[in-house]
Amino acid sequence: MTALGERPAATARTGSTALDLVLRFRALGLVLALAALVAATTAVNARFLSAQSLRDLLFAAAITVLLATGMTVVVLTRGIDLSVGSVLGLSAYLTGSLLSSVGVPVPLAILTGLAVGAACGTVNGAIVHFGRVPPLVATLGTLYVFRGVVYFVAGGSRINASDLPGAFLDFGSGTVLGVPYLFALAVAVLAVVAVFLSRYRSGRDLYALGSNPEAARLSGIPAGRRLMGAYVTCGALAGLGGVLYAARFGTVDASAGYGLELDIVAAVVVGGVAIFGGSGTVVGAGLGALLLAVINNALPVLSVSQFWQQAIVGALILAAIALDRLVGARTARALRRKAAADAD
Amino acid sequence: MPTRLRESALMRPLATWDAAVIAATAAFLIIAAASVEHFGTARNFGYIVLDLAPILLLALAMTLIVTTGEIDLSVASTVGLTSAAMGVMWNAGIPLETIMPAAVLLGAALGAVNGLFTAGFGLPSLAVTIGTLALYRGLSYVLLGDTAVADWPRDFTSWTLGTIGESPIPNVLIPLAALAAVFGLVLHATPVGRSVYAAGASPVAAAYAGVPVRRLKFWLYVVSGSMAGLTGVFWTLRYSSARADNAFGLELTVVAVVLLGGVSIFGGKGALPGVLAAVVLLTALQNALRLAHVSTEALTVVTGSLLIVAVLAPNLAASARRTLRARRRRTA
Amino acid sequence: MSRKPILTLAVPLLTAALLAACGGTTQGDDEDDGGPGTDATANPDAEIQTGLSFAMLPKSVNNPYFEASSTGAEAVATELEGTYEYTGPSDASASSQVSYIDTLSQQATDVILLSANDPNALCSSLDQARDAETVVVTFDSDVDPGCRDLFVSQVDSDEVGLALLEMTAEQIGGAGEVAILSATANATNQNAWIEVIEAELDSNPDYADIELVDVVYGDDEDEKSFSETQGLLQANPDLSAIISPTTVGIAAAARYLSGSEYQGEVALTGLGTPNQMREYIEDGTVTEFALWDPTALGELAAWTGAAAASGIVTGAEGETFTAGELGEYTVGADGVVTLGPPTRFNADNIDEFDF
Amino acid sequence: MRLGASLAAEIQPDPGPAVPVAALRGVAKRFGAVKALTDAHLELHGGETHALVGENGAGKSTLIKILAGLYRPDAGSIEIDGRRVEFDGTAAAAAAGIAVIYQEPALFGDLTVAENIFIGRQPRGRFGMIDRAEMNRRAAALFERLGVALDPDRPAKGLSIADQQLIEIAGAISVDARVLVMDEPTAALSGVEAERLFGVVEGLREAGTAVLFISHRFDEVEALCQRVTVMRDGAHVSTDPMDAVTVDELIGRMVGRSFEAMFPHRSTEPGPAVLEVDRLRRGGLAGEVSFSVRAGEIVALAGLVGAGRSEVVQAVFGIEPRDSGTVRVDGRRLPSGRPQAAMAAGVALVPEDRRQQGLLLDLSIMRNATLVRRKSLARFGFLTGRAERREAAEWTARLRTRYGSLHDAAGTLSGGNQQKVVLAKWLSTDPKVLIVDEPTRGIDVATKAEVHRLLSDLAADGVAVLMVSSELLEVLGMADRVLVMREGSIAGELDRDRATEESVMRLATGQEAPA
Repeated sequence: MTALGERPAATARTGSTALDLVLRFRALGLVLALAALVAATTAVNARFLSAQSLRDLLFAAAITVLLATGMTVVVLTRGIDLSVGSVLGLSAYLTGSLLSSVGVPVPLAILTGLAVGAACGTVNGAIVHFGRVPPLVATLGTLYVFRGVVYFVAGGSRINASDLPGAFLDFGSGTVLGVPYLFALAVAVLAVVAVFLSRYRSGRDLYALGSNPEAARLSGIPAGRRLMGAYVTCGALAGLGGVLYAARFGTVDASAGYGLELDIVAAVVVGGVAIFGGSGTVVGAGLGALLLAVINNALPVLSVSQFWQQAIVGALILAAIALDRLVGARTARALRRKAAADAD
Repeated sequence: MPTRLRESALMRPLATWDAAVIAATAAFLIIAAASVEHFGTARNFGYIVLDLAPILLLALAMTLIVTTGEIDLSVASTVGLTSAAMGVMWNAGIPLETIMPAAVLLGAALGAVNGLFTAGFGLPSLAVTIGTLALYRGLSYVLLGDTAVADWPRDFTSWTLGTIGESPIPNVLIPLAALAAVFGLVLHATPVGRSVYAAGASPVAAAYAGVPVRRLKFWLYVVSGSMAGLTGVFWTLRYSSARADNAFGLELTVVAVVLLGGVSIFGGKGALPGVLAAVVLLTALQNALRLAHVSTEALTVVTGSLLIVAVLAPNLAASARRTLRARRRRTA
Repeated sequence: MSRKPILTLAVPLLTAALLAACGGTTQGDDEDDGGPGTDATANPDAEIQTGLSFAMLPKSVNNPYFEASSTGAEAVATELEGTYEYTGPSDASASSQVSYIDTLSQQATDVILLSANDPNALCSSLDQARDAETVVVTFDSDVDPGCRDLFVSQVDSDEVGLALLEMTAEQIGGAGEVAILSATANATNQNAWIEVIEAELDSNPDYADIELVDVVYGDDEDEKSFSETQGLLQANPDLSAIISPTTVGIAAAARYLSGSEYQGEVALTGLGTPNQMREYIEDGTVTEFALWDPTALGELAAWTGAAAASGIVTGAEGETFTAGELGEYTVGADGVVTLGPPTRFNADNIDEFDF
Repeated sequence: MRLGASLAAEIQPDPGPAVPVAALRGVAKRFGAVKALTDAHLELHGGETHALVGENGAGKSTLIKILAGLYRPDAGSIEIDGRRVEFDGTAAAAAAGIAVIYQEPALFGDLTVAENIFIGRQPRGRFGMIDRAEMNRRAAALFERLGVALDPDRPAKGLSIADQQLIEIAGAISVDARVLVMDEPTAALSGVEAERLFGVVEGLREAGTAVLFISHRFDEVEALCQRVTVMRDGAHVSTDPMDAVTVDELIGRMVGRSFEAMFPHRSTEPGPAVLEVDRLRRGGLAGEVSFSVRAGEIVALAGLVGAGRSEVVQAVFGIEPRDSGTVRVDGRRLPSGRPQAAMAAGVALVPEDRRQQGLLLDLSIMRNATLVRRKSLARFGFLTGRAERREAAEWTARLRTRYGSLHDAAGTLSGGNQQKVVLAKWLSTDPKVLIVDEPTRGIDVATKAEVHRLLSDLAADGVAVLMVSSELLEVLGMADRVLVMREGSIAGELDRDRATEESVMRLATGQEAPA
């Protein structure tokens, strides 16, 4: 019989910090990329860093940050929601027409947008959970269906800024301490979701579901409720995004948010959220969204042909997932080595 | 063993789904021909064939890829990029006879990039091909900007649109049918096809049976890229217009028909005839709705709903069967 | 094993490529057989037929501009006791328009009123439609003159270009840097107008102090136009005016300016609809802009189509016809019928318009 | 057999209260054509450790999953404190005080160690937020109680199996479960780790917990348990106080037939070495391995779970590349990481996990049976289906596989018939070297005997057979030579005469002398 305690008591403290480092490095890398891009652009044209320009940037980022937050919640559970662009369009149009025809107050408009989005999210969640349809297929289908509904409702009409109440447009263009309301709202939502995901049981359940669905079942996590919750959240935030869209642009037609899903998925992937669930943070996704917005705004300033923009986004997605895999493999190896060393 | 037999029939919902799609397509064609004015004409047949050609070309390779459990969302962007590249080459004075094979090879190269990232580096194909979807479309804008190259030789463009002699059979139907036959044979009657199903049903078990799963997937992406390149050639000549936004958004339609045709998004299940029927069904449905003056909105909703129903219906049927069986056992 | 398919694919392709390199079809081999279809002869005394079937095919449905044109065309169709259909794709792509043209020509529509997404991609389908006795009248955005009967131009390119420049010069006092926010880079109309502006800037001494510093493209997408405006102002700090000859672009630019420190500093003019621009005229972001009346454009297109279907015009230069209350029009070179000079909108008159 | 006696604290069998804490009565469960349980009974009393023994496939795991609320029984009842209950999910079972530690730890790699323990029950502080500090403190306290040092704040990704198991155990302890079910918890643990675990289990039992302990190691069962239930073929066989039965009696009841009937006698002279493995190393394998297998010989690779047996055969077959070393078949070197080359050289591998590695469950029996011969059955490159049908029918018949139609999905077959399809698939390639990894795991006794006879016959025909098995009885009954692996290396070789349960276990666990 070997003596108790022969197995070294050394714990994997270092393993933990190593992974923390990687995660932090991930966010840090995004921040660095952002800083480098801003610095380079500013060097070419100093006005890029002017208050006006920064405000423009935040305006542009607000909606992507908001939608990326919702998308993260779904992607964490190994899902995806391709219908966000259509949901945004539907919510923007319905909110806009409610405002222009009935003239409801702004908070009620926001609630309407949230409700429309949540309803769409419920449909997605139900198809995914009860119908057992893979999220990709389900939301690809609802991408068409919801857009069709917008076409149906909107037809060829357009809501113009002049139809909307001034208070609503002020909300869309106003700032507080130089920060647009819209961006402040998006960041507030992001913060709430971030706290929810990291500090609440049901938030951790989402990570668990994405990390190991089978184990989640064994440990009694209510997968159905959580999945529904994730899709409803994502839908509701897309709906809220629709309200912001209407407020910011003033004009809403049936094509609002067309093709937006690609940008959102890109932001989330670039932000380090694993496409197959279980890992990533909304802060990362938010930074990813911000980075894409900065790229969009920097290209014209740098006099780079706008035609490059989409190619750059594509290259970024590829780079982000390849980098994650590389870092992941290295960390896994480090952890294994560590474990092996412990075992000796 | 009668119970066994019954169960075995029940265990193959996809085979029946396959048949259902084919039957639905046939029924739809008959009903539409009888009730929609101008639908059953030879001329409309030609239009339908031309409309379905790009979807079909892309769906052939996509069927194989989805059957292995992967996906290629970049196909439409690959069409756009090859089309844009054709425009650039044409403007550079390169003969069309060189441009056409070069476009297919370019498609193959673009597919190889997908294959490298997915099969080679083991990255999730969904994320990779969303990336190349943006990248390839972006590059086609870089190549051609918003301009169009339109002065394609009439000989070629009119052949693409023409029919065989005086018959109503479109010229393109022959190569389409030949390619469909080749893909059908490869998938259903060759060792490669067996490997495709095995790799999709269980990549691990397939590897244990000596199937070179990663190599297979890599080459399937190359094939998918080549088909997209070929589609780029067709698209350019059919519309006699090389533009960066050619075939924009077509990947969703292609994925939709493949799934509607009964191929499982998880791989390992599906058959080409079902996909072919789905291509015909979707194109003919759109055509008939247009002829019947049904609004565009309805088309969008129909496409989306079909896609969901295609996957939902077998699932619901399966769970209904389960409930039924459980009830039968309880009463027994 | 899976190496084989690629070989079977690549070998013939490479062979074909090598063979072709020795000589093949290159750009310029094809002689253009264009030119308007003016083989028929016109009968200027014929009556305009009634009971014709009209179909309007816009760049995309769900676009208020075309809805307005459709209202005009529909009124004409009703007046002529004909049938009318407004149909088209929801995305503004040439390939989806092709399917709609095919459908319309099968249905033996008498007159197609088309605003094209691509000057060439629609040609073969239009040819087939015209073979089936369908009259093709393009409006707003033309195709190759060889593939349609007539084109109803909203305005004369020169007049638009000149009007835009004139408004700009008035607003900036005849001197300063200007930039153009256009639609897409290959948009036929916009490019023609920009050409006129450039030529005029070079030749007209009145504009000697005005410098065109940049042309950017917002792709007729709201958001893109918005951020392009933003980029323009950042890249050109001394900018005095922006000209946006597109309704989407000018609205987006106005929205950007109205919420920025540049409001009132940088002049904005261009082509826009009164309903979209009313707000910005009121808050002083925009002083004056111009546009034609899209409803009248739709009306004229329908009258032109009816006249062509009745054999009154064929598209030859100099032919004349009466377009109802709009009055008499003459067919110009290349089968173009022009609506008239653009209307200018400012604080004084904007409330008289609703489109 | 008294190997682990020293582990046992003074055991004072407790008669237990009259009403069991938990009981299963007449429970039956079937999956498609497979009857996993036919008539299972079990009574668990507080303050008692109850052993559940039976061969692989006897239905123990299914029974546990029913107790855990994961499966619903088709017939029979579950009772808690004498009251009949129905669990509509794992949460309901957990609420009834049942905690289960599964054979294969199912952790969330992306979450921290502490979260894995407390998932769904994380301690909460202000605003209902998770109090991470408190959670980590509690986890640390649990680990202290278990006598292990694990960082609660590190991600679970990358932990060894033993550490993962400890997390599961910590999770079960943390809820103060009334019933603790442990499905082979020691399979992957070292002697020290196991001993520590037993201390914990003893402590829990003394505190009044009912423990259900499943193990293949009779030393542990004898040392730890007061009562033992034997299951065979999905049904209850017997329940006795531990001291009322001998290990030999238990084995007899488990197997249900004599040793000789299970393991056919065979005497052939082995031929020349066919498979030669020299200094093989690969990732995931701590040591270096060399051995050879001769024609007509059955060599068993024994050892604890995690000793690296499957890793070795995977590297031999080429599923995973090897880092160094050579593999020769008939003297010719096999390239690294190329199963196709191994197959061409006449090597066949019947893998460990039938459902994941051996079969394409959704595809037909025919496709499965002919998959590896897809190229040789093709004519002019095409497969019409006729040759495949003929071949599949022939080989499944030879192995007496029972199925409805060749077109049925392989997943509808019972475990034994599934294994026969896997065997048919590989035997149809006429292999020179047959590697079988856990060839009889999870199949019924009758089929087991058939498989054993088949392997003997193949060896008699001159096939070199390399068998990985965790069932000591199988190893001892079948092998001409036993190679015992420990921690990635071969700890020793025993020929048929010297191989006993004791000698194998001693090599496998690295103990110097019997206690």
